Amino acid sequence: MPEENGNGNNGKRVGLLERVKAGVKEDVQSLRSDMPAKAKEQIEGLKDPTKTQVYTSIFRHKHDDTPRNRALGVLSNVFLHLHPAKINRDAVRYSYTWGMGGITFYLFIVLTLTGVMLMFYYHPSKVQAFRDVLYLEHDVPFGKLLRNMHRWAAHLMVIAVWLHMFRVFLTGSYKKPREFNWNIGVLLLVFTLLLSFTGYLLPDDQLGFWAVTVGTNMARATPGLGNEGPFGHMLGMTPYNDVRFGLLGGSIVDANALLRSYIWHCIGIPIVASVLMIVHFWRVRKDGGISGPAAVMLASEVKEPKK
Amino acid sequence: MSPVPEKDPIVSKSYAAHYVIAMLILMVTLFWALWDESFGQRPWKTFQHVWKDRYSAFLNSARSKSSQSEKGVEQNSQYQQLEQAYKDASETVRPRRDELQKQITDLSAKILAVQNVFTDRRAYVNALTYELETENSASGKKSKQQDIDEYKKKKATVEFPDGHRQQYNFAELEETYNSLKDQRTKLSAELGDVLKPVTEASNKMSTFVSDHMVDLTPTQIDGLKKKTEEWDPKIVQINVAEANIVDRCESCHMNAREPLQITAAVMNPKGEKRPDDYAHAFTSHPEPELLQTHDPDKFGCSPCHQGNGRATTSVEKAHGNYEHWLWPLFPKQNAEAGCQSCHAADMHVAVGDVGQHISNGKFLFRQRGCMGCHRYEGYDKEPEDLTSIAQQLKLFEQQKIDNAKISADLMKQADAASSNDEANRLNQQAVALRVANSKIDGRVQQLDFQTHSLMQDMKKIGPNLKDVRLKLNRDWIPIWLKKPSDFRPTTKMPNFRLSDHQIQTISAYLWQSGFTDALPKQKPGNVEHGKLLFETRGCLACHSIGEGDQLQGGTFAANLTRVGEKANYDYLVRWIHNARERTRPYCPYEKKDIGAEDYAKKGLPYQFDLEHSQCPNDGHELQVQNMTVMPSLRLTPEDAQDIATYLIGQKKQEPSAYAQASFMEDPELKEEGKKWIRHYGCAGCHEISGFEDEGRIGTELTYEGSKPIERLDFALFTENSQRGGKGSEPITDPEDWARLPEGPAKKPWYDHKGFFEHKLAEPNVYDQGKVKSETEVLRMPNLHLSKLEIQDLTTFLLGSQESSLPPSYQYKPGDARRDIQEGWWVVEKYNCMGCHQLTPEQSTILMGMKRYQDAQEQLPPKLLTEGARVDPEWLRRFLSNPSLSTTDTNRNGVRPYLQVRMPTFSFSDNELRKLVRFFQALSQQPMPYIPEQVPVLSTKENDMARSLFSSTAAPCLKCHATGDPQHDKIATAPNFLLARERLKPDWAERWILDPQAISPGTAMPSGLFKRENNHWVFSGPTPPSFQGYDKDHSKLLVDYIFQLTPEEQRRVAASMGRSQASFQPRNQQKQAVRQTETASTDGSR
Amino acid sequence: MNKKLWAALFLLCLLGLLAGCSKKENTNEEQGSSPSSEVKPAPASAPIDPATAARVSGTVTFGGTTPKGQKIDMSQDAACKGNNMAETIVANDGKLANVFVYVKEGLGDRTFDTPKDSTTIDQKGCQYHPHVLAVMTGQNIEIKNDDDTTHNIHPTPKDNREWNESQPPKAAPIEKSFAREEIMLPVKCNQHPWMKMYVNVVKSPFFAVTGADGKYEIKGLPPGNYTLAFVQEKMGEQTQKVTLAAKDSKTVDQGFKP
Amino acid sequence: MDWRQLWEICSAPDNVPIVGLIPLLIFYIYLAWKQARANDELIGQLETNPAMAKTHHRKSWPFRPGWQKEIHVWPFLLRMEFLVAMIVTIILMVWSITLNAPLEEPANPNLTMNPAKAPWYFLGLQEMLVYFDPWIAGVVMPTLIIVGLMVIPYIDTNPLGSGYYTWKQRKFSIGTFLFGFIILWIAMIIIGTFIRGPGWQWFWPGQTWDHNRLIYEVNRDLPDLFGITSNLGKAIFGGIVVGGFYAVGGFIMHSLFRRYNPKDYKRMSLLQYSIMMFFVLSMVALPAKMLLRLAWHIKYVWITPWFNV
Repeated sequence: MPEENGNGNNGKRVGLLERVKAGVKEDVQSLRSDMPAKAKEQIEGLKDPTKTQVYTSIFRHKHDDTPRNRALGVLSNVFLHLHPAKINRDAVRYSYTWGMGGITFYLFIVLTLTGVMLMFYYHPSKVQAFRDVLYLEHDVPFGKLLRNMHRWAAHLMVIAVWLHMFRVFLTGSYKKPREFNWNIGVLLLVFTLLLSFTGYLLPDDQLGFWAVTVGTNMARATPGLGNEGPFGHMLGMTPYNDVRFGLLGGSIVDANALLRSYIWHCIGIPIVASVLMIVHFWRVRKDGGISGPAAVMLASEVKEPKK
Repeated sequence: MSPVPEKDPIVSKSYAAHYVIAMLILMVTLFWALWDESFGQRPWKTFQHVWKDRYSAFLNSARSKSSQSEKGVEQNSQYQQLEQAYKDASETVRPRRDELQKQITDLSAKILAVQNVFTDRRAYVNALTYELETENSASGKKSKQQDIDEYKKKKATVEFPDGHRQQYNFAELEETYNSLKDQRTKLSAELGDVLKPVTEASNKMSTFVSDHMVDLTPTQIDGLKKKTEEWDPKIVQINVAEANIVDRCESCHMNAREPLQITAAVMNPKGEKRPDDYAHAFTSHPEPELLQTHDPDKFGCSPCHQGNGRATTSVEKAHGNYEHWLWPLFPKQNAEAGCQSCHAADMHVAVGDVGQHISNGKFLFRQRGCMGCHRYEGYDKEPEDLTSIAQQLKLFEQQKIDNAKISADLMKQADAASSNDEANRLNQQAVALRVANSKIDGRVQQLDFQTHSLMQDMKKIGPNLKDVRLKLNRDWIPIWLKKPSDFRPTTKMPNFRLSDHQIQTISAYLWQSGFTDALPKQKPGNVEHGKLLFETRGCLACHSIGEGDQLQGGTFAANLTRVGEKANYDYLVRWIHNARERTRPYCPYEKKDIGAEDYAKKGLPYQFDLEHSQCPNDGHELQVQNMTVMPSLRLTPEDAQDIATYLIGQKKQEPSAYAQASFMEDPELKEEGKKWIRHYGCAGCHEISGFEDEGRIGTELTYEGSKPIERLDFALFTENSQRGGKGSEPITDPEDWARLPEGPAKKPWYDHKGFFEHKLAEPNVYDQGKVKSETEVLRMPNLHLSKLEIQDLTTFLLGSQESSLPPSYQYKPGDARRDIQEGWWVVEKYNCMGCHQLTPEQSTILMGMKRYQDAQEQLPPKLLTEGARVDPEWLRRFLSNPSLSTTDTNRNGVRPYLQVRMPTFSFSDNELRKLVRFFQALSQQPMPYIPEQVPVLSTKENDMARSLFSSTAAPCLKCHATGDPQHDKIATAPNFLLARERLKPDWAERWILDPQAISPGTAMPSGLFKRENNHWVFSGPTPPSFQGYDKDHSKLLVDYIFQLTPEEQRRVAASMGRSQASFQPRNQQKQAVRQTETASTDGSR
Repeated sequence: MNKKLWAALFLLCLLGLLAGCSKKENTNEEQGSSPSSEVKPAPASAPIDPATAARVSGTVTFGGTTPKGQKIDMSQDAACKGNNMAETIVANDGKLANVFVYVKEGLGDRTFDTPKDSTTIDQKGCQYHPHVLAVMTGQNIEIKNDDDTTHNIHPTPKDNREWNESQPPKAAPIEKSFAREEIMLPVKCNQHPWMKMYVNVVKSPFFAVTGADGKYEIKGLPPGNYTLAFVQEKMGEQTQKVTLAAKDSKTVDQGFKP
Repeated sequence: MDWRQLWEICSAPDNVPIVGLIPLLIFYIYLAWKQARANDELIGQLETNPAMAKTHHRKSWPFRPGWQKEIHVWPFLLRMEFLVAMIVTIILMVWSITLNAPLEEPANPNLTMNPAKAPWYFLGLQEMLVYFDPWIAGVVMPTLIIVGLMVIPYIDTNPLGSGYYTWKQRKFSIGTFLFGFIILWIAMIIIGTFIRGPGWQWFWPGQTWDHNRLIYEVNRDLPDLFGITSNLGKAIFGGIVVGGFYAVGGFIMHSLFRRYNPKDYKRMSLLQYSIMMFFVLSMVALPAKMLLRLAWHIKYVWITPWFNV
């Protein structure tokens, strides 16, 4: 066809107009014949969405209930990747694990989310802080719920951490090879308490103020570093240069303390705790998953190390 | 162990049921959270729904009532006239109006047609012009300009609404457009003019309706109804950023600002007997006038009422009635406490009914001597001011010495300077310093002046106890101290619950430290005359006499029923004659009482008074008066003796019947007494030897209301008061029980109100159950307050808070209102209201007395418009000497015919100024006052005025005093000769036109003049000379009165057949005028 | 929230348990309370039937010696001529004049129309005529000045509005009325201190003032129990109870003692 | 019995977690105890029956050959985790809707709260302030607790009981831990919350917290009881007593530990053994000091110019 449209041997010169006309006709023809076919194909394709490119780009494996897919479901998911594909059959027993580690982590996430939202409304200044809390309580939609959830989740988290530690001790899960992870856990416990403690001051009310005053007054007595502690005076400690001053940014709980408390609460400690948490989880995997429930050992089977 | 199952439970167990249940519960909690957020936390929504129903129902009934009364108004003939006028007017203008309206409609259509084309073309021209302006090359500009010109020349077709077309170029188009628009403007203006009479008539109708309707008109109510019915539940809030006020009170109190007066009863649902909580919440503000001056949009609600304005989650939260809110809603009975947060500087904050409690609380705080023990910002400032002045003086002295030294130095340097320039410069500096010293001298003099004033202003609530030996029956003192209210039930002296031993020691100290100077012996007087004087001179405006039902008189000062049992006659005479007369002056610098011996040492006469108030020893200002507010009534010594004789006879038992109290001479007891006097702070209210500089023993109360509740010591009743219920009332004494404003506690009373009320009802209540030593027990005495007084004081204390509002909210006016503010402190200090009515709602003690029921003209004058009435300079002179004379002082200067006497208060210059300014400001008079010039009357006018003044129809001289003693006996109004100096002419004219409007109930009748041909014409028969006089008769009369001379007055009186007016009164009058003049020069120290 | 809500939740559980039995009681209570809530209004006052109207009359006497009339010194104003005796107590042969008699109690809620005709106070010879006047609330009072001097009329009421108007000789009468009930409302003239009179304003038309013979008569009273009050300006009020049957005509005398 | 007071303390929003903690702890201790008993029973069986030990799956839970030894995380673990998350969410939401986080008056440095209490989880330490100087209670003790927890894996040389609940195989370590956790930590918190009222005074549950209560208490120092007055004497005497406590206590502990825990004793190095001894004795010292204080009102044992113990 293109040949015929050119300056053919016949010498018959086909006008430009003619050629354009023919071309357009052809285009219309193709629209008529191709589009229905393509539409049909498209609809056919939609019948099985798991085969679409979008789907397969997200989900890398099939979901037929095969052992392989079960494993892949965990392995190929960034969030579930914390877990191994398969675990000890009894490790799912709640009576053994108490689920406290998971609950702690879950509460940490809840706290992060509610905390971030609270940060939208809160200014860590002496003038604003208390008003902001009142504002949250009275004006912000769901503000009261938000604050309540943040506070109670924090308390719940402290309890969960304690119970987690309690369980880990009772099942002897700190024993070789998990000694180091136990230590990380102890640090996480400390940071959990510190997180909660630094948050206590933020509403800038009497409760927080005096709790923090009592709490930090103890720092005054740090041996050597507090002005009231043993040897403090000998080392030149005064209320204006001791460790309490460093913690509060002043000799009394005031604007600086509020700001410090805020920054530790929202940035400092969460970052450190998150890093430690990552290490903690990673070590759980590396140390061979959770310790149990393991088969009981008999005293007679213990191999005494050689001296 | 249970048997092992076939299938692996871990793998085979289904959690579907768990999931379903957990999911369901989770959903429920989520919905619960949602519900809580939108309803649980928003109870005001329910309020608004209920409000909508009830308020609509109320408006419906109000609507029918209103339309009924509107109908009533519309049946009024006046209204019908107006309506007729309206109809006539609209009828007259109708043809022209219709025509104009049609023309305007047509024109508008035409304008639209032109406008469409014109704006399109103008836009194109504008775009081209922009290109021209931004074109760089000259040639380009030229060609663009051509384009524009060409375009403008092109014709465009406009199709008018009537169908015809016309072509215009751009300029024509623009012109057509503008001229059409002009035309329309003109027509509209004309339409407005044409319609003017119609709109005016309709306005008149609606004004008439609203003027004659007591409540709202049906149209207004319809507006409210519509608003109510269309209401969507939403938060209603007042937000004042500058004061950090966010008040959402009106989200529930929906009717707070409604224009109708809405009570709980009308918002009650039908069939309910008692208004429920909703009904109470939906009342309108009970004092809408208050909201006019305190616009809620600026002030919010919480600055006055407190509570948590932001909170909307529950009634308790919103009202701030929960544990951790520091500013709970003021209780209803103490609502006026809120006034104090801005009006702390006011002594008197009453407007109509509002503010009586807080004002009375403030008054009581001073009057009952609370400030003797408790500092409170603004109260009893004089001692503090004196201290600060003394310090300033010291500084100035030092500065002067320094300046003199430096100046001498500089001059020395100048003498030795190397160049003339240098010498001149140094000399100038030296001179400048010397000038500075003279300025300091000026300041020092002012401060000395201030000191003089302050010493004069300084008062004590209780009597001077340095005079006990001269004044009192020795044996009476211990009986009195035991329980003052037993002797005198209405006394201000509180009960300190002293032990017998304490009483002995205290009275011993007082007795032994008292003056022993000799008093002049006084002759006995006439009891009958004394009684008459006591009852008529005005003593009863402050003092009372009689007990129980027989009690008459005021509560400001002591009840004198048993004064004969305690007082010494000679002292009493001196006291009545002039209470301010001191036995010995006191020198605060030396801290000693100065006696004749000190004066003798310097060879000075033993004379001390306000003019001779310098210490003979060191030249410091002396306290030369008794620190009492009791004034001098300018009585003759004989009159004073008569009154004293009458009073000394007032007793229930003989003074000698008191048990001998010889222990009071025991010097050992005296020493201990000193300790107890200091312990109980007696010197807060009394002058006592050796305690002149004693400080206050109580806590400062300026911010008592915002003291943390933990700091208020409920002692053993902390728990009880928190729990309330049976047995939580600690007060057991029935007398004190009866003082509690709301009776014995039932509900928890662990709050400021509860603390104050209990403390005031029984000041030692918090000692109950405690084991304490004599010096540890609570010292606050029982003031025998009534329920109402406790309520008022509690209100005052509750309001005494550190204000969280910005300073601009404090009521500290800089203008005339400040004079009013300051004046009240003085007015209430001296109990001016005992005799004078200052505001229409206030009544005086004397007004209520039987004696004056039938003789109201004998009452002291009302001062409702005093500032407008009198010349301020005259007022100052009058206040400093109300007799207006230096010799003839046993009388009233203005109203000699009154039995009751305007006393001499010996006001300091300071207080005189405050009072004068106060009266001027109270009547909205400008300060300073520049007297209006009264035109000099022509002889003819003078004759006319005289003939009117002396005609029998004009009864002026019947009542007004003339100076003729015969006539003045029956006179009931002041002498006209005083008018010129005393009155303001404009006021005088207003006065004679309608005195009842200025001083309701005055003896001066209204209706003396009537309005005729736009002039005030005398309403009686006028003398013939008035024929054809076309000015105000009232003005003529006032001018005449202001020019009246004693001679003229005598002449007139004589012509009226009072030839008795001899020469004597004439002389007296002359004298009086001269005296006034001398008084004025004396007064302006 | 918090504590209260916990308590509420707890109560809710309890309520759920008790729901069955409590329902019945509620309904009973509601039914029981409804009839008692209606309060019976006072019976509307029946119109007075002239046919049954009763009449009460009598004489007021003055016990003891008739005080000598005090002379008033009117020399102050030449225009004041005529009777210059004070009218505080006017008694003739023991008969007391100027006593105001009215029905103080017993008329219930009845309201009466204000009479259209006005009463008059005449100022003649610097005295008021009458000395004691009785009017109904709102009734017009016309005050005339027949003297050759200016008077001012100054009532000093307790419960009504005070006013004080001047009236030159032969001026047009002043018309006034009083809106509220007040007994022995004093009226005086400030220019002639002795001039004094009393106006009695009452809500009912059942009143009278004793004449010089001490007699009074009140007509048209519906049958009933009444309290008659006798008021004298100086000696105060005395009351007597009287029961009137239809068409009764009773005599009630009253004695005053100094 | 003051029920209102009791209710007030228990319902204070920040005390609610502790009120919740008590039943929770009891529940979990019961859970652990049940499993430990089952395991111990199994261990006893296996020890007496070596044949069974060879074949048994060695868990107290039932098992059948053929059952998977390892199971997939998805779905078996994840379904559990998700369920727990849901339940926690429910608890948290309900708690947050019904109970408001406390918010008291704005901070006011001039108004001391009475009692001024630290956050509840530090109340144990605050309670220690009664018995020890702040530098011990506030600094040394928390440090020792942290360090003590961290050294646990390194001094616990017992290889048994790893990964399962048991009592029999770890009597000493579990006993010590329970003592530390329950008695020294949780119980102290409970005392600090519920028992300590205004002025940090001891109020029995149901006793009214009276702000005015005054208690006469003379606290003596141990050296005073023995009439030692000189500072040097006090320092030396105190040092001897404290040192003696560690020496004598250590000896008693040693004799007991050696006797009843010979295997661990054998396994432990000197360092491990002495660290363990130090911590165990310090833990015992706490109640000992409390006893001295509460029963005999002894404030300090060891007084030096620099510090007091």
